[in-house]
Amino acid sequence: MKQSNIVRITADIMFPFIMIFGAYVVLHGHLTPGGGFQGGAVMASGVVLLLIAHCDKDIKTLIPTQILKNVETFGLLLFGLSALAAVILGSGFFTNWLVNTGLLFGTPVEYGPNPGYLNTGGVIPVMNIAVGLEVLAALSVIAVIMFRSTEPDCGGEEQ
Amino acid sequence: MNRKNGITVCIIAIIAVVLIYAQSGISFGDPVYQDMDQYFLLNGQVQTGGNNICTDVVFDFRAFDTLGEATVLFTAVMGVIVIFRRLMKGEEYEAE
Amino acid sequence: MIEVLQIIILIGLLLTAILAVLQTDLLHAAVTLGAFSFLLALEFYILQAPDVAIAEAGIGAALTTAIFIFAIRAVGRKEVTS
Amino acid sequence: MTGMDLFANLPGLLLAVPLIFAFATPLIGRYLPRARDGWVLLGMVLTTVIGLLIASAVFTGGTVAYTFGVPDPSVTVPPDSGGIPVRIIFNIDAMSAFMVVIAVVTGLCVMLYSLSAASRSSGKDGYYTLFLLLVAGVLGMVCTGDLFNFFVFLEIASLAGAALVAFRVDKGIAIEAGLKYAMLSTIGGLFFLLGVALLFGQYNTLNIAFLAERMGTTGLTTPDAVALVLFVTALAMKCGAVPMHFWAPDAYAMAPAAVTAFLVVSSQASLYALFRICFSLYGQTLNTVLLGWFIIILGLLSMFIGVTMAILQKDVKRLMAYHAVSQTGYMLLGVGVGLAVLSSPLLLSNFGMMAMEGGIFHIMNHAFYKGLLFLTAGVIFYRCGTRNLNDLGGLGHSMKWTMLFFIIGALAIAGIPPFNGFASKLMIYESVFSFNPLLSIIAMVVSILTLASFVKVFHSIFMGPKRPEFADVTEAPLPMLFGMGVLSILVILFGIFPEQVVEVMVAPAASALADQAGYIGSVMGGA
Repeated sequence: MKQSNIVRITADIMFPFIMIFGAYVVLHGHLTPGGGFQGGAVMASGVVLLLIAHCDKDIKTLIPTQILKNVETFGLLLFGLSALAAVILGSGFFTNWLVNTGLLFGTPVEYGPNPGYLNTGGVIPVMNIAVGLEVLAALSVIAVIMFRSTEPDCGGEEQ
Repeated sequence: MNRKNGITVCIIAIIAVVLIYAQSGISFGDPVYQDMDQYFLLNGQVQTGGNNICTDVVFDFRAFDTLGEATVLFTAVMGVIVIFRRLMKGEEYEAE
Repeated sequence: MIEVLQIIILIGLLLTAILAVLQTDLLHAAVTLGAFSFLLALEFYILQAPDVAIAEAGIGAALTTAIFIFAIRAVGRKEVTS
Repeated sequence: MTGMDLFANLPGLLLAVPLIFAFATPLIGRYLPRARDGWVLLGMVLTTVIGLLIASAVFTGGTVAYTFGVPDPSVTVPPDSGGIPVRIIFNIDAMSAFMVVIAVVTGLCVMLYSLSAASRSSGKDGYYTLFLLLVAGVLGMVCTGDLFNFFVFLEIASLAGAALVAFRVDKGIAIEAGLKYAMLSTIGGLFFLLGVALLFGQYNTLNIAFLAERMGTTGLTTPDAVALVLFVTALAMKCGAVPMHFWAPDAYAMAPAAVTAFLVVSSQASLYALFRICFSLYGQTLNTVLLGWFIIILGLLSMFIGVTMAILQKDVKRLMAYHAVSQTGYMLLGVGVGLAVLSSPLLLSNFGMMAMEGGIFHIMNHAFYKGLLFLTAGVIFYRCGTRNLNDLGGLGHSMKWTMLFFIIGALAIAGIPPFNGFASKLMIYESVFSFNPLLSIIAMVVSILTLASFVKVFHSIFMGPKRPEFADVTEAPLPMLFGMGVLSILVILFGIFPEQVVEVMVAPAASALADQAGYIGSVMGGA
């Protein structure tokens, strides 16, 4: 099932834009609509677009499953440990320990409309990035595994 | 086959009617109680520092649920890896 | 104006949902389901839930359709009724 | 609060530890495969220790309410919120602590057993990860005081359970059973979510205690009633009560034996949630007599149909699965009687509390002896490669310990003294007899049928001459024997000292379940 050149080139051109839009949604999760889940899903749809456009064996070197799995684990551990860090710092599990400290993401915010400052939100942006990585990798892994194991001619090959 | 389909349609119709009847008891867009929503709207921005109240709720007030949802996704991935492991690797596999 | 748009979208939702069930070609059914998700994302956007709309567009319209298509590639396009 | 205070954060750590160990397991399995077994065992042991610490704190000091995401987790209601809880709260009362004890003890035994049982199969990283996730899901389900949070953990437990049921992928039928379990779980989960949505739309809160309080002031509305129907349907489906039990034999029979032993606990977590919703959420708002009778009838049907189907089975694990359905009926019967007389303090103190204690005690006993039985069935399959009763025979010569453990489990499930099944069944018979003698007689008849069925199984597996095809069958490996041994010691101990167990754990659990005002008070402050 090989796609035509038009599909392949369009997918190649679209891919960076999709990834950048997804990264934007993740990074601005605490300011604009969206967040880790949504941005991660958008980025994963970019990966799936590549997968569909390049229905051949090259894709194996392009999207290595093991790296995606490691990214997924890293995202989840970042999420869990940033929540656990609050316990180590002497407060409750999942406390927002970075907010209003003046450190990274720690600028205090006034109530009411404001232009939106990136350096706010405490652990919310950290968790957004963690979930973004996790969702990107998890949905891509599911798609890649299903893609490879349903491929009529190359099912059952080395991973 | 046709009779089975008929029964299925009847059951779905009954469930649908019951659910529509149930939710007609709740007024849309005008809830009786809205104190928790008001709390989020008034305090969310200052307490968590995020302008997007939805994200404040999802990643601060109910962050534990979000960890749970991320875990659901992780579970799905592990399930897919486990179930497709034979198709992926073709390795010999012994039971239990 | 927004009501008219909403009515059109809701009718479209109903139509795509019924079509997705009635199709015997599984590929057509999967694509119809993708269209359903896209309309649902629009509806969420009109109801002022952009967060949900982005998630629905990403997961429902793109990823689920892709995974359905992978599965259909393995099992064949035609629904088998016994 | 300054400095690290682990003891105040135990309920959070109870979930954090298995989740983080599970997240890291694939990484460790990939890059340090030798350390993997030790890693997952360490995770399970830590979880067990934390769970037992929490349980002892609850049984000695009363309900623990833990709020996520605030500097001081014991503050459930923010002072500036006007008296409403806004965050996720774990509300661990004696009943939850009781379930935590069951989950961690069974989980540890099953994990020990798995270390050798899974040694021959591929995909071990996935197996251990999913197992830890299943444990975390069950622990979350029994600890949480928040309806949506419960749904999230229900999903985790369901998905992990479905993947583990389908674990033996070389058999197509395992995939089918896993798919069936996943479908049923998804339908149940969505029913539950619809019910949560109906309640949230009206009361604008997800906390069970606060929902109960608001529902008490408003009275039962139509959406509340529909939500109750949805909850009861979903949870009865998940715990395998009879009209919706059809997934249980397939799933229990096809899963690896260790997983089956824990799936029983997972089903019981759904049973716990059913009781929690009937008592703590709807308790005073509803006519509990009707609901109580409904649960009693569910229980009777489960008992009777489960045991009659079990007698016909040829597959050891399928047979045991039908017995699991049948034993769930006893729990439903006991607690259902308690629910039916909940509004009458006189009847409640006469026999209602005792019925509830019997039903709740039976949850723990069932988890231990049924886990033990499934593990022995797993050993037999591990050594002989078949589970068909007609092909087995004469194993008593070569597997003496396994035979002993099987006898202990079988006598306990049939309710023979001095094993733990007798203790809880006696409580159920006595109290249900004062409620309605007929119910008690049916329960006894089911027990006799159970005994008959297990005599048959015992005879065809262990008795008879030594068969040539099983000539080189030897005793099970040591970790497996150890896991089974711990469970059988518990079965015997609980049978010899039932009063002490009832006094320390079961009676507080039953009174915590019946005491809706106390449950609300532990979150909302005051009583």
